[in-house]
Amino acid sequence: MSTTTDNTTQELTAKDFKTDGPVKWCAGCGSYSILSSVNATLPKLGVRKEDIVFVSGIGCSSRFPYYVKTYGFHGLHGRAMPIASGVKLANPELSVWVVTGDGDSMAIGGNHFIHLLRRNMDINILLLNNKIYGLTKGQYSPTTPFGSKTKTSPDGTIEHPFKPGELAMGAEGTFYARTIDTDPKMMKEVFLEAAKHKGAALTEVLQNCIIFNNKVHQEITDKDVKEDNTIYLKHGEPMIFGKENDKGLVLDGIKLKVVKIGENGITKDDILVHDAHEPDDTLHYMLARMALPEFPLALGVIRAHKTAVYDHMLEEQVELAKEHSKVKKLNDLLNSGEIVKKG
Amino acid sequence: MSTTTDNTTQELTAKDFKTDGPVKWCAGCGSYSILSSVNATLPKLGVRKEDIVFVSGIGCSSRFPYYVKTYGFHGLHGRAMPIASGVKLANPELSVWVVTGDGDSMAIGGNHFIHLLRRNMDINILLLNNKIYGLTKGQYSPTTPFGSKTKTSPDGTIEHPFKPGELAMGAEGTFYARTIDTDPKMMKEVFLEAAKHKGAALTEVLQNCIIFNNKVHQEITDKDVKEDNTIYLKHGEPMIFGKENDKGLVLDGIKLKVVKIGENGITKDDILVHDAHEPDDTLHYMLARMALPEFPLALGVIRAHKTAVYDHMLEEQVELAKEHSKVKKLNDLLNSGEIVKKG
Amino acid sequence: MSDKNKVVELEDVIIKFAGDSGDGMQFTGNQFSDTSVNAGNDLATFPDYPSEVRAPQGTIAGVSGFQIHIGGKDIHTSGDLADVLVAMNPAALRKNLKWVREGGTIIIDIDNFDNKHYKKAGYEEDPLNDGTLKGYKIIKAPITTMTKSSVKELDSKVALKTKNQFVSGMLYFLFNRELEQGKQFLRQKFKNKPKLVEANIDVLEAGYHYAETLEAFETTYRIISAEKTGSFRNITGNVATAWGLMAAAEKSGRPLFLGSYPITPATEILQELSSKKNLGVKTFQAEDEIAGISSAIGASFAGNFGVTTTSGPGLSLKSEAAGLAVMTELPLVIVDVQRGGPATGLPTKPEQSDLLQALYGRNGESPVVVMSAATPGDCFHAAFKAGKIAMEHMVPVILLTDGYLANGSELWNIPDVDSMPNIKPPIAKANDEDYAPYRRNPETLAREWAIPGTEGLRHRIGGLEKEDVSGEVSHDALNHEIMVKYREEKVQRIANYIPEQPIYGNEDGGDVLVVSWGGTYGAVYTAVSELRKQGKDISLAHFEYIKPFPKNTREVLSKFNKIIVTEINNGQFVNYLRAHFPEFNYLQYNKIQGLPFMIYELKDKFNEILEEK
Amino acid sequence: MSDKNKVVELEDVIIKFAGDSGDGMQFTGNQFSDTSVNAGNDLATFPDYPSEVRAPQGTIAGVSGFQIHIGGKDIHTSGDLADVLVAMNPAALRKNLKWVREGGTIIIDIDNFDNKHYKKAGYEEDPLNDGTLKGYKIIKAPITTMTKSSVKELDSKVALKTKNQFVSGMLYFLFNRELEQGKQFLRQKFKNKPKLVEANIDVLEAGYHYAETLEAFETTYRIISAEKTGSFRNITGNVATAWGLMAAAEKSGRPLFLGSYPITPATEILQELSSKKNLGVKTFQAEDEIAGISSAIGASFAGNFGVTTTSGPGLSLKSEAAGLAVMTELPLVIVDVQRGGPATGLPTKPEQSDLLQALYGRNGESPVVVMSAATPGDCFHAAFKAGKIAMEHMVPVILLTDGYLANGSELWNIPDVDSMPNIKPPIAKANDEDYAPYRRNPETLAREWAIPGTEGLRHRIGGLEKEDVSGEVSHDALNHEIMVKYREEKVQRIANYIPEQPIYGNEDGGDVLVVSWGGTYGAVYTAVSELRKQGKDISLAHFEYIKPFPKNTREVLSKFNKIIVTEINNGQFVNYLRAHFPEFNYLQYNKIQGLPFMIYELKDKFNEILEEK
Ligand SMILES: Cc1ncc(C[n+]2csc(CCOP(=O)(O)OP(=O)(O)O)c2C)c(N)n1
Ligand SMILES: Cc1ncc(C[n+]2csc(CCOP(=O)(O)OP(=O)(O)O)c2C)c(N)n1
Ligand code: SF4
Ligand code: SF4
Ligand SMILES: [Mg+2]
Ligand SMILES: [Mg+2]
Repeated sequence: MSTTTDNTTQELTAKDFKTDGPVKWCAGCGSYSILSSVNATLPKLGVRKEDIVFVSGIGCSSRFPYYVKTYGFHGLHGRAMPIASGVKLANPELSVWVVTGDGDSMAIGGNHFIHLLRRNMDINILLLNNKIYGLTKGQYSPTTPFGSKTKTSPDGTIEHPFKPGELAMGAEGTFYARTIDTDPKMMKEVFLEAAKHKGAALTEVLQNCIIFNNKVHQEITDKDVKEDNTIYLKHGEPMIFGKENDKGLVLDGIKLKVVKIGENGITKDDILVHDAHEPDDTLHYMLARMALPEFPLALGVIRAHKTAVYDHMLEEQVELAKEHSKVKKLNDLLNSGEIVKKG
Repeated sequence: MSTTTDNTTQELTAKDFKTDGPVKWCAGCGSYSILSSVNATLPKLGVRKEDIVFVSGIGCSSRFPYYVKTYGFHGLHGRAMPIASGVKLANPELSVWVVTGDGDSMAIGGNHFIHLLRRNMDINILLLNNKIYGLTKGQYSPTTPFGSKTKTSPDGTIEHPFKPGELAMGAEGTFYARTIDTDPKMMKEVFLEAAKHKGAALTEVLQNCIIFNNKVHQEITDKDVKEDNTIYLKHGEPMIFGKENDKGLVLDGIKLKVVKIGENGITKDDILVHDAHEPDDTLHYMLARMALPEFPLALGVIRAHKTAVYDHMLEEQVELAKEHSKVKKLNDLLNSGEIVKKG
Repeated sequence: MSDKNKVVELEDVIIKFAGDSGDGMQFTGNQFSDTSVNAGNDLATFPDYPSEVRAPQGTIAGVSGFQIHIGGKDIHTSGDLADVLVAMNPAALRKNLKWVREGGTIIIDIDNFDNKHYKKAGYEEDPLNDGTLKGYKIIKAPITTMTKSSVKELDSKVALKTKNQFVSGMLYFLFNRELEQGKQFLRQKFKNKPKLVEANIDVLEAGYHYAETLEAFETTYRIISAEKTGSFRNITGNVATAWGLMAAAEKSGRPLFLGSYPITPATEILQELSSKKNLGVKTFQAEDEIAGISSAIGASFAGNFGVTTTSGPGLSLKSEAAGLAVMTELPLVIVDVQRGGPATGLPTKPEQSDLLQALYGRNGESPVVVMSAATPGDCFHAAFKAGKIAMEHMVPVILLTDGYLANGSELWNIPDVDSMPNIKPPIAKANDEDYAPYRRNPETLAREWAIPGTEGLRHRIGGLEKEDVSGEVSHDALNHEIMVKYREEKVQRIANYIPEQPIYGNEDGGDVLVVSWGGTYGAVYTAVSELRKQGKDISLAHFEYIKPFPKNTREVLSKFNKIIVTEINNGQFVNYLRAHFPEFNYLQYNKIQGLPFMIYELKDKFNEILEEK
Repeated sequence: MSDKNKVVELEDVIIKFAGDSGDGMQFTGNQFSDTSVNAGNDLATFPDYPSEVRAPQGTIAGVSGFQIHIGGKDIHTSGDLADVLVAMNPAALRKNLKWVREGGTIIIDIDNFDNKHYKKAGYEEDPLNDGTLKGYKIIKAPITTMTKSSVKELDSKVALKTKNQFVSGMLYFLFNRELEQGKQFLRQKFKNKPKLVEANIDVLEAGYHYAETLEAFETTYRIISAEKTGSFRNITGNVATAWGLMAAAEKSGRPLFLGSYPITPATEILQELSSKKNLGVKTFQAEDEIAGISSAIGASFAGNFGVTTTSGPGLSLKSEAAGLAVMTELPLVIVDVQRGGPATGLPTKPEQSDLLQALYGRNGESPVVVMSAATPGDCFHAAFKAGKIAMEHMVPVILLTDGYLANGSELWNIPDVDSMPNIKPPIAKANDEDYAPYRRNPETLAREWAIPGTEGLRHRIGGLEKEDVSGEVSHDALNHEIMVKYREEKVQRIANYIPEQPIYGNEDGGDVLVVSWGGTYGAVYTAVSELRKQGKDISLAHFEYIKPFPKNTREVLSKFNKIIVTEINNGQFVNYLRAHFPEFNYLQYNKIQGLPFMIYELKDKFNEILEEK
């Protein structure tokens, strides 16, 4: 993200980003807690509040910009990413955030999604994944679990769902994190990491749609199973999880395996240590694809790889061209090359 | 692909699929040899010639349907895949082929591309990857190597290119093969494998555009380096390559490594054996991403995983619904539920 | 039923249910509709809900409404002003009061009329005491309290969800309905939840008995039943559209394929058809609108009846591919359920503002057939006709409905599919040696449909200009001109196959001709017919076919002194008429408020014109 | 220069170079153009190449052509019929013969005139001997042989690539050009390839000397130079468009951002601007057209001058997002370089058939400004004006050019950017406490441009209907009507800021008024002016502004007895005129052949109308 700092902004708080009007999500919608976590993160960016822009598409999740007191653009269904790209390229000093849904980003907006990631523009994407079309009242989305009965799949879906992290890596994505609406602490940590990443940062937030897809994430949010069913990955730390903190991930050939520390001679030192910065994304790809029941679901920053950023490179090319060219104004161009003067 | 067989078709030859009119690619274009390899493959499908449909978008590569004597549809730029999906779902007995370019499939058509793959419709996609927009005369495409100077990137591109195989796997693709226009034998083998695969079969054909991107593939086509720079993967065979057939691939942790047989005690048995059918795609993903100079480029069928096919499932749902419903005609529906008769 | 009460017979009545999104007003509305149908009434309904899935409770934005117009005579709209308003909270009252007729009855849940709720609704004063409600008959029922006390055994959240049945009970009494029918509806809806059925029935009965003992209800009403004969059902426009498309499939022998992407207010067509696999319907929920139409074109190429459904923004996205269907001359029906624009606009509000886009929104000279549906039930017939034209003339057809038709319902005379006309697409014959992809039927100019899988007809089509007859790609200059004219002429010739434009009223002409099209029919027809009953010289030409025009259009227009074109937009059809029949003078009446016409507005306007000299 | 020859002075001459795609005819055409500019001629050119990148050698489909019209007087088109045709093979001859004037000179490469080539070209007989060429002056030059023998040292493939220079040499002699200029051109083009320069110069000289010794060329010509004064350059429409956009950026102080996806014939604008980073231009080659326009809208929101460029199919795809620009009231220029439609159509051929799409191709009531450019050089001014309107009125503008303008070139009087008008966008001021996103300038109705990064102006915009002034999302009925009318009225008021519609000819009116728009200007103007010279009562109103109309449009139309509207389409502008000025009677002349008008066709038609009583 943009690093513009401004001393006068150091005292910003979440309140500075709260809008006055009513928030129009259903009571109990998972989006509320995501909103507060975002509002709590923004003051920590060290960015002037007028330098922040939220862009969205259409969907319940895409109403987000109305509830964050920054510059905001509620775009068209699926088109948040190219709109945001235009904003960022026009003014790379801005901190640009996209908020999108699973339908907005991966159904109609799928193409823009993969292209933004591969271009590695310095934009933060918050993908609120409720695995359903919320705003249009309950049709299946590209992330709806196989076989689900929804309003448009009365006999069960016959589509293999996308996994956002897997797709992101297939599209050369440099940053991928996953978190969940029920864990504000983790959300704040992850959002801040995403904001700090230079390049396209995709954060998938598992979000509950209480009306049309209630409890789709319950296997990982229910208190009693949560700790056994998820692993919060942190760069540099061993991949340990579980209620008793006694389970870990190891490699078995090129497959991951869950082991129990203390059993079969396994010690803490045998457990894989998470390296989010590794350029080769093979392990990140494996981690992002882990699924219940065999594996815990990976949360936290799974990949954060630094590489060339589109908007930085464009600025450099422009600067270089300006520096090296004798053509400084349009008049110079118009009067260069094959010209004839008469009269 | 559809398995309709018809005894009367057993004597089909490539000639049956040759159109009469002129083929309008530039002299020396890599597409010619791809066309003849396709025409040589079609008679081997065991499918009636009128049951084959070629669908394309727009681009040099997308002129393909004009040159194959089957049913054909030259669609819109980027839209071959949804058109083909409609054809296949309307009549799953047809053998449906999509021919597309790197721009057609991954620029404007990127969204349809990833969705067709994840849905796993039984369609064969031939992606002619010349890493450039040919028809519009030489702008960079999503697969153009980073830094390339083209008509729209006079200062070099600043985009990280897609790798079609990597993207396909990120999109839950079940079949991915790569081959090259200079190797008709391999093309024919690979096209036949693709045709046999039940589900979406993506075959990337590296194709030379002699006019706008000549020699972009030369590192792997030049006679003297070809064998050292590529590896032809075959299911069940060890991953050995090189002029002397003495190099191989092994795993080093979760990274691939090139080794020399006979050196450091390495024997043939140490070399990885290719398993294209393995459901877990981690190794396929790694193989698809191998790049020069460290690794040879992987050719052949890299992944061929059997799983539920969209069009089969749809047919099943329809059959089941027909069987179990008492509503057999529209009149039954119109007169079911809350009806009042008057008069 | 208590017989101490007076029972008054009514010609028709308009009831509006309004409450929070969670108050179940849509449910109650549907229950009352069903019961009314069974009671033999004619009816029309219209739901009106917020564009947020659930807007904040107690606020104006969160009010969900359902209007129902029931009667004995022909009912053509869901009605202008309500005779009875049910307002579950102050916001519901505040939002709807202007739509209640003077002297109307307003039933409120008095439990929610307190300062907290007033504030949320934006009332500064107590509306019950500040004169706001002067001239209305107010019935203050403690709906929440009574509901809770009738189902004490339930937890209070669940209990509150049955409040709507208290309202139902009251209305069943007020309109002398059989309570058993309401119970039956509940048994049906909560088939597998006997506990819910029981609780709801308890509350329904409680409401009924409360009303029975209430003094305010000393008069009750009976709505006379309709005189129509035949089989009837209550149907919404979207369901009728879905079924009409299925009818076209069945009568043509071509399986129905729908490629679509959900969008308000068109989504229900996709939903309805996705549950009709038993009748061989295939639906494909595509990744976007472009894939939706493209898959439908592919399916048509492969011999299915290809259809795509959408609303305005989706029609924009389909523009390019619609042009491909024009060029490839394949059958295709595009249903556009119009909503307020531009851009995302007013997603849940009806409007007629996609007409020009339907006519012209494609690159190049790109003619398509444009039609419209008049009422919810007419959507069935319009969709059938669209399919018939598309398949028999090998042409894309855009069918315009709108959010008002789509979600509204009416009592619909069930047609007999067997006696509907057959559809005979020009399917090319196997091994026809003379087959050429762009050979045309000399009458219709339709090319033949040569379906993959057919022996001896292998050919290639696409979006590049085609050579006449052979269908080869052609850049020839004169050929292009010929083909452009063929495509236009093919559409124009469809005028030979559709009925002449009817005039309701003075067929031989007269003073004022009202011109309308699409979903305004009910209101415009009612307004004109009421004025005619008053002896006014006014007639109506309601256009179902927009491109091509019915053959006698010029003649129809020429017969009247004044022409007034009424539309829910800024004047699109009127400009289209001006371009094609510039010799006439057109007046126009437009409303661009995301709302249907009120009958009284139209009558006022028409009277004004009738009086002008 | 041999002085035994007679030198004749010519007012103007039309030369057409035609050969295989690989024969370098575009190169030779450009070389001759450049030299002509330097020689002080006025000129206009038009290339005409196949839609395949390289169609099969020797076939009609593979012929690539380049027409150049050079003269002393004002040259307005690339000309009707050629005075000189260079035909490198029989296909080039066959395709172009009908475009050569009677008595014209045809230079052929006799080496390619054999049976093999005849067959490929589709000639059944030898055209040199069957009378086909009667009435023309044929020069049979052994171009291939002579070329090969002049560069014996080269391998024959490379040698053949220099054939075009043999042609150039011949023409340099025929038109008394200085050979040095041709050499200079070669040195420039092959800057880093001295060997190529040398070989090409050898062949150029060989051609020149061959012509010198050729008896057929006993007469040579000198084209008189133009009388214009100022600085001039040869410019194509696409380059002029790119530069005009840059001018708008420079004069507004807003950096230019182009979001675009390549498409014929618009791609060169993107290509040109992608090399202008030195002037601060940012280009973004998007993944598709939708991303192109969306990024431009985003860039405009962020304070850049956002532009997107495309052709017809791409404009279709941009429809939905264009509506978003209407709703968000941001500046945006959409350049549509029109080509033959519908669908993929005739991708390399010009047509004017996107007009109705530009006007109406969006959902809802969605008004935009629509303008057109008249000549290649005028593209600069039109693009500048489009940018000025977009930024000063906060509105999307669609600028229509076409393939003929885009690829054609003309001698262009270089403007002085410093003396062009400034552009003053209504940029909102930091910390303006009264700022409201939809507060409007009372004169223009433009809202203010509040640019992210500005202190005190944080706000949110989007595609849902907006409340007047505040810009909050609003579903209010009356507000919607107000906003729909504001958006339309804002566009209409632009008529106060553009010039009145000029009449070329009888400003006070007369018999016939020709009406045209866009890229037909050159031909229509020339035809009208030639008829006027003959004393005919005919005038021209060529429309640059289409929506809104110039204020005096009705008045202009009312002054003439007859109005004839000429267009390269099936009658789009004429129907638009009928809808808005239905009181007039319009004749129309349309050509839909993917070709520009010929001056003689127009004159024939106009004469017909002049004679009708
Ligand atoms: C062009 C277009 N097509 C379709 C729609 C209808 N639509 C609005 S939101 C949506 C899906 C929303 O799903 P998602 O992105 O997952 O968001 P959620 O509501 O679940 O947060 C759809 C189909 C639209 N507004 N515009
Ligand atoms: C809607 C639309 N946008 C743009 C184009 C222009 N266009 C045609 S083909 C093409 C790119 C072709 O590239 P690729 O798919 O790689 O095919 P190739 O010619 O290289 O085989 C483009 C941009 C078009 N025809 N239609
Ligand atoms: S419908 Fe679902 S996602 Fe949308 S606001 Fe309600 S709970 Fe949230
Ligand atoms: S431009 Fe390139 S890809 Fe296209 S036909 Fe020519 S060589 Fe082949
Ligand atoms: Mg969702
Ligand atoms: Mg390509």
